[in-house]
Amino acid sequence: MAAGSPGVDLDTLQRWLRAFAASVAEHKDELTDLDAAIGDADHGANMHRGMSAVVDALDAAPAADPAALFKQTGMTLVKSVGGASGPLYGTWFLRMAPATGGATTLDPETFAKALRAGLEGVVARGKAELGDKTMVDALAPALDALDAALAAGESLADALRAASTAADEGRDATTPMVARKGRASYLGERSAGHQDPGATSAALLVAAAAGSVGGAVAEGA
Amino acid sequence: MAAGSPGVDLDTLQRWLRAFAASVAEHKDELTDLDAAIGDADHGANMHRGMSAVVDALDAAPAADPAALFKQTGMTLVKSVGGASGPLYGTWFLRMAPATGGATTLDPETFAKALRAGLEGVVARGKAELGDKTMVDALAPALDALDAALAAGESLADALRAASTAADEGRDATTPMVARKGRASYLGERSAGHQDPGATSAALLVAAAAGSVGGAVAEGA
Amino acid sequence: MKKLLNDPADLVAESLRGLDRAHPELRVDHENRIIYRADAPVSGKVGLLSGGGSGHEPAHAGFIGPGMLDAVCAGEVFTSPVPDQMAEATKNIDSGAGVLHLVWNYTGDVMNFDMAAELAAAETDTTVEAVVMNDDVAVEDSLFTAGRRGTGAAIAVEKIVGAAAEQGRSLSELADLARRVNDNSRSMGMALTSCTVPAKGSPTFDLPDDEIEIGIGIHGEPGRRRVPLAPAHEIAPMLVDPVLADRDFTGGDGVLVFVNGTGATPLLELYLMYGEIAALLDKAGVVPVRTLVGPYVTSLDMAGCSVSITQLDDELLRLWDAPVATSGLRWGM
Amino acid sequence: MKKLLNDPADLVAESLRGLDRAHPELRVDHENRIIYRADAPVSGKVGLLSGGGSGHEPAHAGFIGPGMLDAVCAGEVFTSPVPDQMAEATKNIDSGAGVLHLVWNYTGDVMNFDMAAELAAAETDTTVEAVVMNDDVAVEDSLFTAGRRGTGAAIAVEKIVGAAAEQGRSLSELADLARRVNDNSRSMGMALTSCTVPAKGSPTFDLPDDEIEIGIGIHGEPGRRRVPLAPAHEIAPMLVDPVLADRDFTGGDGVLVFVNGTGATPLLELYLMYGEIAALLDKAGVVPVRTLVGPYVTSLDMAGCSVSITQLDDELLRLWDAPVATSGLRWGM
Ligand SMILES: Nc1ncnc2c1ncn2[C@@H]1O[C@H](COP(=O)(O)OP(=O)(O)O)[C@@H](O)[C@H]1O
Ligand SMILES: Nc1ncnc2c1ncn2[C@@H]1O[C@H](COP(=O)(O)OP(=O)(O)O)[C@@H](O)[C@H]1O
Ligand SMILES: [Mg+2]
Ligand SMILES: [Mg+2]
Ligand SMILES: [Mg+2]
Ligand SMILES: [Mg+2]
Repeated sequence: MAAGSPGVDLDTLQRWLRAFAASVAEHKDELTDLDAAIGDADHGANMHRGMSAVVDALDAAPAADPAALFKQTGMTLVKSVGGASGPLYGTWFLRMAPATGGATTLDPETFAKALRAGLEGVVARGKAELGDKTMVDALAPALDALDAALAAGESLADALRAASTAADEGRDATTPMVARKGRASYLGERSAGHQDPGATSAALLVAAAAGSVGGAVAEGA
Repeated sequence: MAAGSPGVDLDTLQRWLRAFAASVAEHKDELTDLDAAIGDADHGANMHRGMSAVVDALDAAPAADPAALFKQTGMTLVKSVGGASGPLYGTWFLRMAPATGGATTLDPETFAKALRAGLEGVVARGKAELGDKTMVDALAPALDALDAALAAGESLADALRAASTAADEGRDATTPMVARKGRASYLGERSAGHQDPGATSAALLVAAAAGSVGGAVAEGA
Repeated sequence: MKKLLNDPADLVAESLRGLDRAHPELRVDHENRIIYRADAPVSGKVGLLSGGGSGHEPAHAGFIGPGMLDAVCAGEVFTSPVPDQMAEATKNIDSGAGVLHLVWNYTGDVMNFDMAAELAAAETDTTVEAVVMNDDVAVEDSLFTAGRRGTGAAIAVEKIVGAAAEQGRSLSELADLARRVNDNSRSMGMALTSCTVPAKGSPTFDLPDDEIEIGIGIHGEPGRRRVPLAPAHEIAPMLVDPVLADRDFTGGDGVLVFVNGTGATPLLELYLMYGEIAALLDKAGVVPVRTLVGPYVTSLDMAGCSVSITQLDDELLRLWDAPVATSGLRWGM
Repeated sequence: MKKLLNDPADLVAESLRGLDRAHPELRVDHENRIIYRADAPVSGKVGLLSGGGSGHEPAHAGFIGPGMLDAVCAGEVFTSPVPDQMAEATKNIDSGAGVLHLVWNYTGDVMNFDMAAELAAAETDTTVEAVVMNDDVAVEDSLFTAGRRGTGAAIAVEKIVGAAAEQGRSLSELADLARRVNDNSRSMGMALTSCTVPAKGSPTFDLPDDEIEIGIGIHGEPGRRRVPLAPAHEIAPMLVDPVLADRDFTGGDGVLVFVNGTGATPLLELYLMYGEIAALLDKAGVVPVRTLVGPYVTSLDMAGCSVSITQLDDELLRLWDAPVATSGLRWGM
């Protein structure tokens, strides 16, 4: 596929959020079970509550543009989730909003820039570094792969697929890690050997992007 | 064996109490399990605590005569058991004491009379009637059999064996009964189908008498 | 069995040791397992004695103090204390005004308190009255049995009579008051799980994951019936309906509602149950004017709850509200 | 899963409904899940706000009232509440003297309270200070992690700061005092069993019948290590030793010892544990002058306990003893 893929429109972004919500619903018990092993057994319920609220908000009041959509999503997550994942995923979307620069359709670079702003927000809020066994370990490699693919001239669809692969690898890489942030850090060495729940949900988020944004862009291409 | 067996002396009575204590220790878990089904799961512990205290008291200060022995045993049980079985078994022995008439060796009729006084004490204290699914259902038939055998001219040893058989039958007969006294009565119809723990310990008491008192008397004959 | 203890045979004695250290406002006679108000006997006041098997904490020692009990005798786990303890305690809390025995209706407790009263009468000149508390409507044919059990209503009786005793009322007045509060009260309980008696080391009864016991006793005695596990809004009427069917609670000056946790029930769930119960009372025209929600009469580690309702009037309300300073109930001082 | 509830998703909301009815001295904003002192904001007084996930009852709402907190935000079970709740509560308890956020140190709680303070700063002119409580010595390498957890010490902080707030002290004085009490406190916990989070429906962790978790958190987070089931006199040093190793408690005017039950632990056992703990403190030359034994910071239906020790001085002792009227802690009024 050639460079210069068409942009990501509001509809596609909404499909992404709905796809993520569906994926979270499907993997709810898995996320909770992962959290039970090294946390407090609520990550599935937290993400499900949050993304259900996001979908409800979408149904109730469709956003005017991507910035509004991201802001509404971020605020909904902050308001409805709580715990560690609420402020973090909330901040992710809240920071994406201004990074769209008010565009109604996001070209691939703008979309990637917005995602990068989201990640920076997550890091600013949670202070996690790579290797701390958190969602950052899935998100950061994903965005690196995305940027690299786009820089190499790949289509957004392909770049998102690469990002999703990288997120999955980053998620898998959390298993041997000793947690240094979040609730799992209390376990010290005992946290090793368990996959991080937040990295798992983050990989679902990137996969949903590859599936819906990537898919839509590909179709549209 | 002929009538007119020799009497029951202090030593033999002490052996009876020690034999009962040993039997209770052996059947402790069984008594507790029976109590768990229709009560509060403590009859084994209660009887074991009480009879251990009785044996300790025997070791510490041997009684001067049967009356003193029974009084000491009754008081020890009242002091150390609690629950329903403490006052009942305690009263049993406390009432046996005066019925010995101060004799140092109890002839079979006096022994039987003392046991009967014990039973009357249990009934006065607990108000249970035959068929209420209590220890009375083992004790009353046992004493009836004892009296009948003695009246028929049997030896005390034989009469106690008959009493023990009757106690066992009385104990078994409690199984289908609906409890009307004690903790099991709260269960109403649900108490049927379970053997009464107090009738079970009472049958052990009579069996211990047949074994030690009966045995000693038979040897002496 | 997983419990915080050493030898189960020493559990009660060792627990009393900790209780003694934790509560300087109490005095513990370890040999006799009696727990006293440190300032007992209180001059001019009728002494109030209760007690029972251990395993119901904070009952019974948690209700000793100004405005409530003067002493408590602790038995082995789920086993009534013995007459010697009760007689000794009776003697030591008698300031000359007499002693009221507040007896939870169980065969063992009643017989042991009876013998204690006989002992006290024979050995001292203390005047003793006894009131037996029997509020549990789960026991239906109470006439030809050991009668109804004493359960949650005891808290109301002990609190209200305790307040009246501080006013200097006479022994017979207090006994009448105790009977009145008891008559005004009804209770019903249920269990989600069995308790484990430490000396036995395994659960008293097996309760499948999808069944609950309705009409459970406070010693893990099995209840009247087993029913399938149900949501809270279906369990609430199983407790409230028999209570309301047994006595009319619509009159007077409202009721005290006491939702008791049996030990392992989170307070989060107990409050939810209270919400369900209050809604049922609303429908029935019964007006809760005072509420107590929490684990006050426990059955070791049993999960479940009970509801006790006490009809109040102006006097009972004032006595309930009067100051009390115990580790289990405290207000106004 | 056997619990007294309807749909697990409604548990917190329905429990708050019952709490509201049971406690007329509180005011509940059901939409925002905020529980207030009925008379908040109290004129001239700094407002004290805490909160956290549900499932720790009586924490947190059980500590609202004169002499303690002004409001609490309730989250989902074991999930921090959200910034909107906290900002709303902050606004409503500010009488002009400012609001102190007493935050239990968990990543979620800290981030949500941070965002709430940002919101409050943006939307109102309320002055907010936050103190993070982190007393749990089970977390060893706290420097490069989320740090030590906030556990039992919060009760001491909230009680003592609550008393000082009633005296009209300023926001910054109260924040300093909160930090001082927190610095003076250390805790360590253990679990015999896992809790069951209702939304999950099965135990958070599997703990074999012959093992216990040492250094457990209050949300069922697994502890630092598993050890074989042991008698109480061996468990007590596993809790006390790390606490005493982390801070010298022999000075000052003695200590407050708080033995907390995690939910399903009978009080009978907790008192026994306190006896074991007090004996260890005696040996170490640490003098308990105040004691609190009971289920105050629970983890749903988890069986286990924790010990928290707070160094007292004359001032802290007086503030601890000052009147308090909450459903969880009450004396002097
Ligand atoms: N400081 C942090 N930075 C980034 N991610 C974090 C941080 N702390 C926790 N997380 C992520 O949050 C996840 C847990 O989320 P969740 O279970 O919903 O919240 P809580 O830990 O409050 O129960 C972890 O698996 C981890 O990926
Ligand atoms: N009123 C009574 N009369 C005679 N025996 C009784 C009476 N009540 C109870 N019992 C006996 O006591 C036994 C229970 O004893 P135990 O378990 O030690 O006491 P508790 O019921 O107080 O726990 C019952 O099995 C029954 O045989
Ligand atoms: Mg979690
Ligand atoms: Mg029994
Ligand atoms: Mg018993
Ligand atoms: Mg959580």
